Amino acid sequence: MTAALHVAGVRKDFVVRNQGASARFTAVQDLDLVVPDGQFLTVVGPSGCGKSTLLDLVAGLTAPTAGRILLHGAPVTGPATDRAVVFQQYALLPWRTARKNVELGLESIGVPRRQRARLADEHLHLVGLTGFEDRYPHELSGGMKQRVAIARALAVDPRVLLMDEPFAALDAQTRESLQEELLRIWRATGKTVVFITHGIDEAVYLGQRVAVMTPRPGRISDVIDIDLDPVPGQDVRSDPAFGRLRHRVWSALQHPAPDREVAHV
Amino acid sequence: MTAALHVAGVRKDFVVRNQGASARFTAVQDLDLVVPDGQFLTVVGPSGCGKSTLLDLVAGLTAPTAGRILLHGAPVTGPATDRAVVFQQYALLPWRTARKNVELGLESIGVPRRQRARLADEHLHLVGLTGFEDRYPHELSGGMKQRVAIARALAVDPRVLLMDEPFAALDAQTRESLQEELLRIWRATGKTVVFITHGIDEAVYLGQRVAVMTPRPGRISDVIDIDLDPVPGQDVRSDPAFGRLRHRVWSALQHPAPDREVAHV
Amino acid sequence: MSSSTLTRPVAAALDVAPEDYRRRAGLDVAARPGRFRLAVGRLARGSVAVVAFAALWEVAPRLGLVDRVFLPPLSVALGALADLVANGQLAVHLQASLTRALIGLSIAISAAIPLGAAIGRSPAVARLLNPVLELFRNTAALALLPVFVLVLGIGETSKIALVVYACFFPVLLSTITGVRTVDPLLLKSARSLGLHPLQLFTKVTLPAAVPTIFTGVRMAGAASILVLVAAEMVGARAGLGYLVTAAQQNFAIPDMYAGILTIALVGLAINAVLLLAERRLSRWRPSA
Amino acid sequence: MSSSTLTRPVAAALDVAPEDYRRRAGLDVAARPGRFRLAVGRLARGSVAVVAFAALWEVAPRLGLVDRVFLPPLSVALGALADLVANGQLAVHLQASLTRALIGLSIAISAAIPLGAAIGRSPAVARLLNPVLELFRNTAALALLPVFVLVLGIGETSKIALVVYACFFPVLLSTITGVRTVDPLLLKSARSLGLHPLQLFTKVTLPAAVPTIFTGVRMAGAASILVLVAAEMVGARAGLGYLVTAAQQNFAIPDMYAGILTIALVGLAINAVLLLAERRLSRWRPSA
Amino acid sequence: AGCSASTATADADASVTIRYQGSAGQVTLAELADDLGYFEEVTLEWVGDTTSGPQDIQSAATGQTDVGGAFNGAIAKLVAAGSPITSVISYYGSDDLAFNGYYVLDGSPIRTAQDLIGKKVGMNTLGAHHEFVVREWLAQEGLTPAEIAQVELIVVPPVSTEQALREGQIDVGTLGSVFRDSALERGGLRELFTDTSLYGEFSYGTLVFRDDFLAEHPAAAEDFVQGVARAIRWTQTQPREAVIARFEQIIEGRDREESTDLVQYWKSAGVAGPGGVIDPQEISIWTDWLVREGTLDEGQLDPEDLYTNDLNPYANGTFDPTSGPDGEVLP
Ligand SMILES: Nc1ncnc2c1ncn2[C@@H]1O[C@H](COP(=O)(O)OP(=O)(O)OP(=O)(O)O)[C@@H](O)[C@H]1O
Ligand SMILES: Nc1ncnc2c1ncn2[C@@H]1O[C@H](COP(=O)(O)OP(=O)(O)OP(=O)(O)O)[C@@H](O)[C@H]1O
Ligand SMILES: [Mg+2]
Ligand SMILES: [Mg+2]
Repeated sequence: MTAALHVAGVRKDFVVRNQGASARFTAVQDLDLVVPDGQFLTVVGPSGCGKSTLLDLVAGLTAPTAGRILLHGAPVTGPATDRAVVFQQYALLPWRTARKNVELGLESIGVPRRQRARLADEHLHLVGLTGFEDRYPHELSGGMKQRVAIARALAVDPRVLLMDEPFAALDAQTRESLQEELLRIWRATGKTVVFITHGIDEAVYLGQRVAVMTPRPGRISDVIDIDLDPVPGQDVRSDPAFGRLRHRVWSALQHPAPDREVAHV
Repeated sequence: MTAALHVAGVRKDFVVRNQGASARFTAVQDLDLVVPDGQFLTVVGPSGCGKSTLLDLVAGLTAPTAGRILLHGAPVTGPATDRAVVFQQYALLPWRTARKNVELGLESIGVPRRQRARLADEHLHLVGLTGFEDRYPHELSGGMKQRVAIARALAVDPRVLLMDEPFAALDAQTRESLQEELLRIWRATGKTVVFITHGIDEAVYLGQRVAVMTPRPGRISDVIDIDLDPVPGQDVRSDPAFGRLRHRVWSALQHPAPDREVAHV
Repeated sequence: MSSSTLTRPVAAALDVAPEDYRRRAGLDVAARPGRFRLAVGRLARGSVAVVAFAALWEVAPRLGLVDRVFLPPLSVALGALADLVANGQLAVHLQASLTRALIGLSIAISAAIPLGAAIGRSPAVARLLNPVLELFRNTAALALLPVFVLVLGIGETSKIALVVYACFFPVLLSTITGVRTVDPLLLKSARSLGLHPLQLFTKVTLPAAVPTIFTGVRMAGAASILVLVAAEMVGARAGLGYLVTAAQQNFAIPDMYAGILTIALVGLAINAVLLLAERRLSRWRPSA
Repeated sequence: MSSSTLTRPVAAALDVAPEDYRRRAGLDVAARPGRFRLAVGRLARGSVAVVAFAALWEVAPRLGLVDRVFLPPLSVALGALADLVANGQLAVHLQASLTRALIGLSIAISAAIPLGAAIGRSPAVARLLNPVLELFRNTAALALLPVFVLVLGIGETSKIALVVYACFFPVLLSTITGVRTVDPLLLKSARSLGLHPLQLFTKVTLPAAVPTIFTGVRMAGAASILVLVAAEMVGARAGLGYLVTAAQQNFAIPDMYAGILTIALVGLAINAVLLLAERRLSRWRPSA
Repeated sequence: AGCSASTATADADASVTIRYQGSAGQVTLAELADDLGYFEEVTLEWVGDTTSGPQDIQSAATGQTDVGGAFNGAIAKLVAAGSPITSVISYYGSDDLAFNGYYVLDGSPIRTAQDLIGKKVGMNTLGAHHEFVVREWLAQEGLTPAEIAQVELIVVPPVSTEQALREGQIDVGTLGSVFRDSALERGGLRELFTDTSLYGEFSYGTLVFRDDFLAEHPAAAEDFVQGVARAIRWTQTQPREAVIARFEQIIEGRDREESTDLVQYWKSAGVAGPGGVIDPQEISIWTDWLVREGTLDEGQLDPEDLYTNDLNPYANGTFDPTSGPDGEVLP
């Protein structure tokens, strides 16, 4: 079977102007990654290592400088609704209701109005927001906004769901409840998910596999299989097996320089 | 020895206007808490349970409706520099440099200009920001901003340091490095610390004791002693002992309703 | 508890919840009940200053504090206003001015928004046009009144052109700001959903810029009346500016004040209408 | 790797880094090197439109597209300007106008900021004063010109009063907004550090409001010139508005254009000075 | 070719529309002529009210209107600036009934022209009648140009002149018509001089046409001038009450939302001689003056080129100069 996502030898350079001259800055290099269809992959790595760059490339929002990205065997040439992205900051249009926000992607592919509304309501139901269809984003809590963003992404029926630290801005309780929700939806829909996070706990808790990225230039240094099967309502995170896997990821992340904070002003 | 902080039977009501009439809303009730001098106490609890309300009361920013709050035996009557607060959102004055921000509290107690600058630089050094004294907040990373806020709080030489989710807005890596930093500073200065957090991991990692708060109305439901001694550079969080303590706190938190997210629109 | 000398609690003041908390607490903030009663009460309190001002205007001339001939009591001015309303003159002037203001404002808006969007989106266009726009923007509209009259004549064209000129820049600048400050993340996410450039503009950029643009439109509304008053002093046959000037020249001082009062009311009305429109278009925003 | 038909990479375009990324990357954004060369280049490109405009002005009258008498070529206007500069007249007019504008602006600022702060901080004061302020704010300044002249006479007082009137409201409104939008957390944290109310105002509220206030001050700067031009048409012996009017009435048309050019330049200069002041006061902000 | 789009238009029955600016609350001589039925080939079109003579002739010169009127000195300046216009008839001036006076407060130390040096004189417009009259008076009284330059001329709206004078904001106020009458009623003012005291009965202003209008519509221009001339003659031969009554009737009939208060103060058109015939001296005096003042070069303008009386029936032999508005012999 063809992999859902195939990233092969990808490099991405940015032009940065410095000392009057333009310089190339290599954000990611020699990036290889294969995600089988239906898998939940989490990507973890320090700030600035190129996680978002990778995601933008897969989303087709930017083009790689070298290498190739295949989605179900076909090359990525730009954004399309076979992939959908969920961003950390929700990125909902504040002047649209929840329903209208979910309809946005459907408008771009020309779904008729009636059907749009029906599809939107279905997906809002899927994320547990029935009854909130006519709320504006400012009338929703952070967690609810992120649910809308997830519904919006799912509504275009993408084969791959790309998520860039979607829960980082939420408080711990809300985050945990959304994590469970996401796993439920993933199981229900069978989508391929690429989930980027800073949090080791989150990566281990959610992922079937955890890809560890290291910076300068960014590449995937380890891929760790997670053989936990979290059961809702149980405190998996306090389980010793969880602690062991967590430690493996933690160790894989320990390569880079310790003084990152100051160096990254 | 007199406790550093003694909260006894405190209640705090707010007036909320609803259906045209004013109603009382009791945020915290029957709140009791004793923090011995020099202790690092963490307070954990779900969103809206009254953690910030408790902190504001101790800081003297609001007055309790009933009950008493004693600081080293003397009643709290308003804000004063025997306590200092660090907030989640840094709350730095963006038009002041790091040094000038640290000087703010010193200005209020009338420290002469020369001495202010010296004290500010000392405390910036303490939080590892030597060399960044003249930077404006927007020129600092989130972690550095929070360091400045900590330096500002320490500069007035408070006996009690109050921290309201100070690291919640930081990314995981930065958060962990600041946690270690805070423990170092706490050991170096011997201050009493009341540290509020959403995160069970953070509460267990930092606190000598973890106070668990439950909502409606908020009160301290459990106080759990933490007998770990985290060593910098070691992955304590993956330790099975950590997992056990984590689970105890997690269980203590399981009382309240599960559907909080939606209920809290 | 390692208790000690417990003292009496600090004053048990009740803190009033700010809106934010009420919203978090799920209380309905926008549609507050008892709204009508509140509004009446607020009106009464708010009127204090207005009534005081009116009383001063009425009494000062009567007491001889100011010259009655040149500053007649408010009641006299209101009487003149009533006469102007009754004999239909006011309607004529009002219509003339409002028509000019509206046409001018509409032209300015329909020209400034596309140009502003172009400048806001394209640094090249911005670089090309900025200097000349800066030059014009900083040229007081009234200084150009003689030029407009010379080049466009004394008829409607020059008056409307002056209104257009005065209204153009506030709308242009606010459009540029509005378009430039659209959250790039919104654009990025819309792009990731497959929206085409035109869709991006109509569905994301423009709606996002509307509140900012409206600030400019409201400023333009005020500017339109301001310059119109001056423009109507030259070669006009109707309009509120004409009314004030003609009354002044005919020594009909109460009529002049009636005209000024009308201008004030028109200003208030235009502002209120634009505010209302703004609110309609911004219902999605948290009430301030 | 479960490889498949690997195709050529998508066009290897290099995306240019936006400022934000350059800042994150630790690059010096403000003091970009090659700044001088860039500035010259930008000037050259920016001038295209200005030069085109100047050329049009020069050529159109010469080709008879417009009446030379009433719209003389730019060179003629510049010649008149040079004469006015040479014989010292321009300095007189400029000084008269600038003095009035500056005095008026200063009075307006010093009155509007405290009042705005009071309104912004106290809902009671706001409720009391809002209606009457709304009434005045929406009364076009120029409509009041006759009243100012009647009540305050034709001297400096009425002109400066008109400038004050026109400048007052932009500063007032921006101060109210500025004070109201101060981050409550900043106030809370300053309070927790033991600052007293007065310290809170001078050390937190006011500095936080400065950028917002400055927007209003810049609008006031533009308004001051605008109304001054009109005010100086009455009862003036000097001033740029007087220059333009007198030149027009005496059919010294080139002088009139010279006056208008000067007004444009003064507008540009005032705006530039205020922008500079704003930048000085806002050095702490990320460059936009 | 070269004819501007703003040129008067001829309508169906060959009558030419002449656009003009009026004056709020007043009846212009052209409007009177129209009302008296003196025009045969001319239809008047009111485009609005003028704010000053210079503005009025500027509008005529730029083709916004077809006819405009101003003080002769201003006309000379406009011609000097290069505008092709020609005066065709006098339309205002001063006599014992219609004049502008220059007033000081009773207690003022100002008595002679010399006393005006460094003082402020208020007037409604610069560059027009009032300014020239003051300057001419000062010159006639022997002040040097340098001294004259020290007299400050200030624009004051007529409605504010009395007040400005009484409050000491100006030292001399120019008052005419209703403003003069009402100010004098209140008392406390002393006349310094009047425009009549300069040249006696004298016409100060003329109506002008653009030269291209004269060339294209000679008949209409002639019809217009004869109508206005006869209207002037009519006011000169009718009792004041009759003129005022006619003015009231016109104002009420034309529906311009005006009051008739102002016409009650009408006393005379002030035009010297019958029918507004232009006296060469009424033009040359100002061209000479502009030369003296340095605005014009010697010989730059021939006063004779500035005006024509050829269209005026009281000058071109149509009527006897002493006859009435219809050419009839007056009793
Ligand atoms: N458009 C761009 N121009 C220049 N440099 C860029 C650009 N986008 C990203 N970079 C740089 O590439 C590197 C990777 O950035 P990226 O945003 O992918 O990191 P990340 O892993 O997502 O970080 P974070 O965890 O903070 O979101 C960084 O050094 C960043 O500064
Ligand atoms: N000023 C206030 N007026 C009205 N209600 C208030 C006010 N402050 C707090 N509350 C209410 O009191 C309760 C406790 O609020 P508090 O901010 O202390 O919670 P918290 O535990 O800090 O929550 P979080 O974790 O979200 O910061 C909430 O229900 C809140 O809505
Ligand atoms: Mg990222
Ligand atoms: Mg809180």
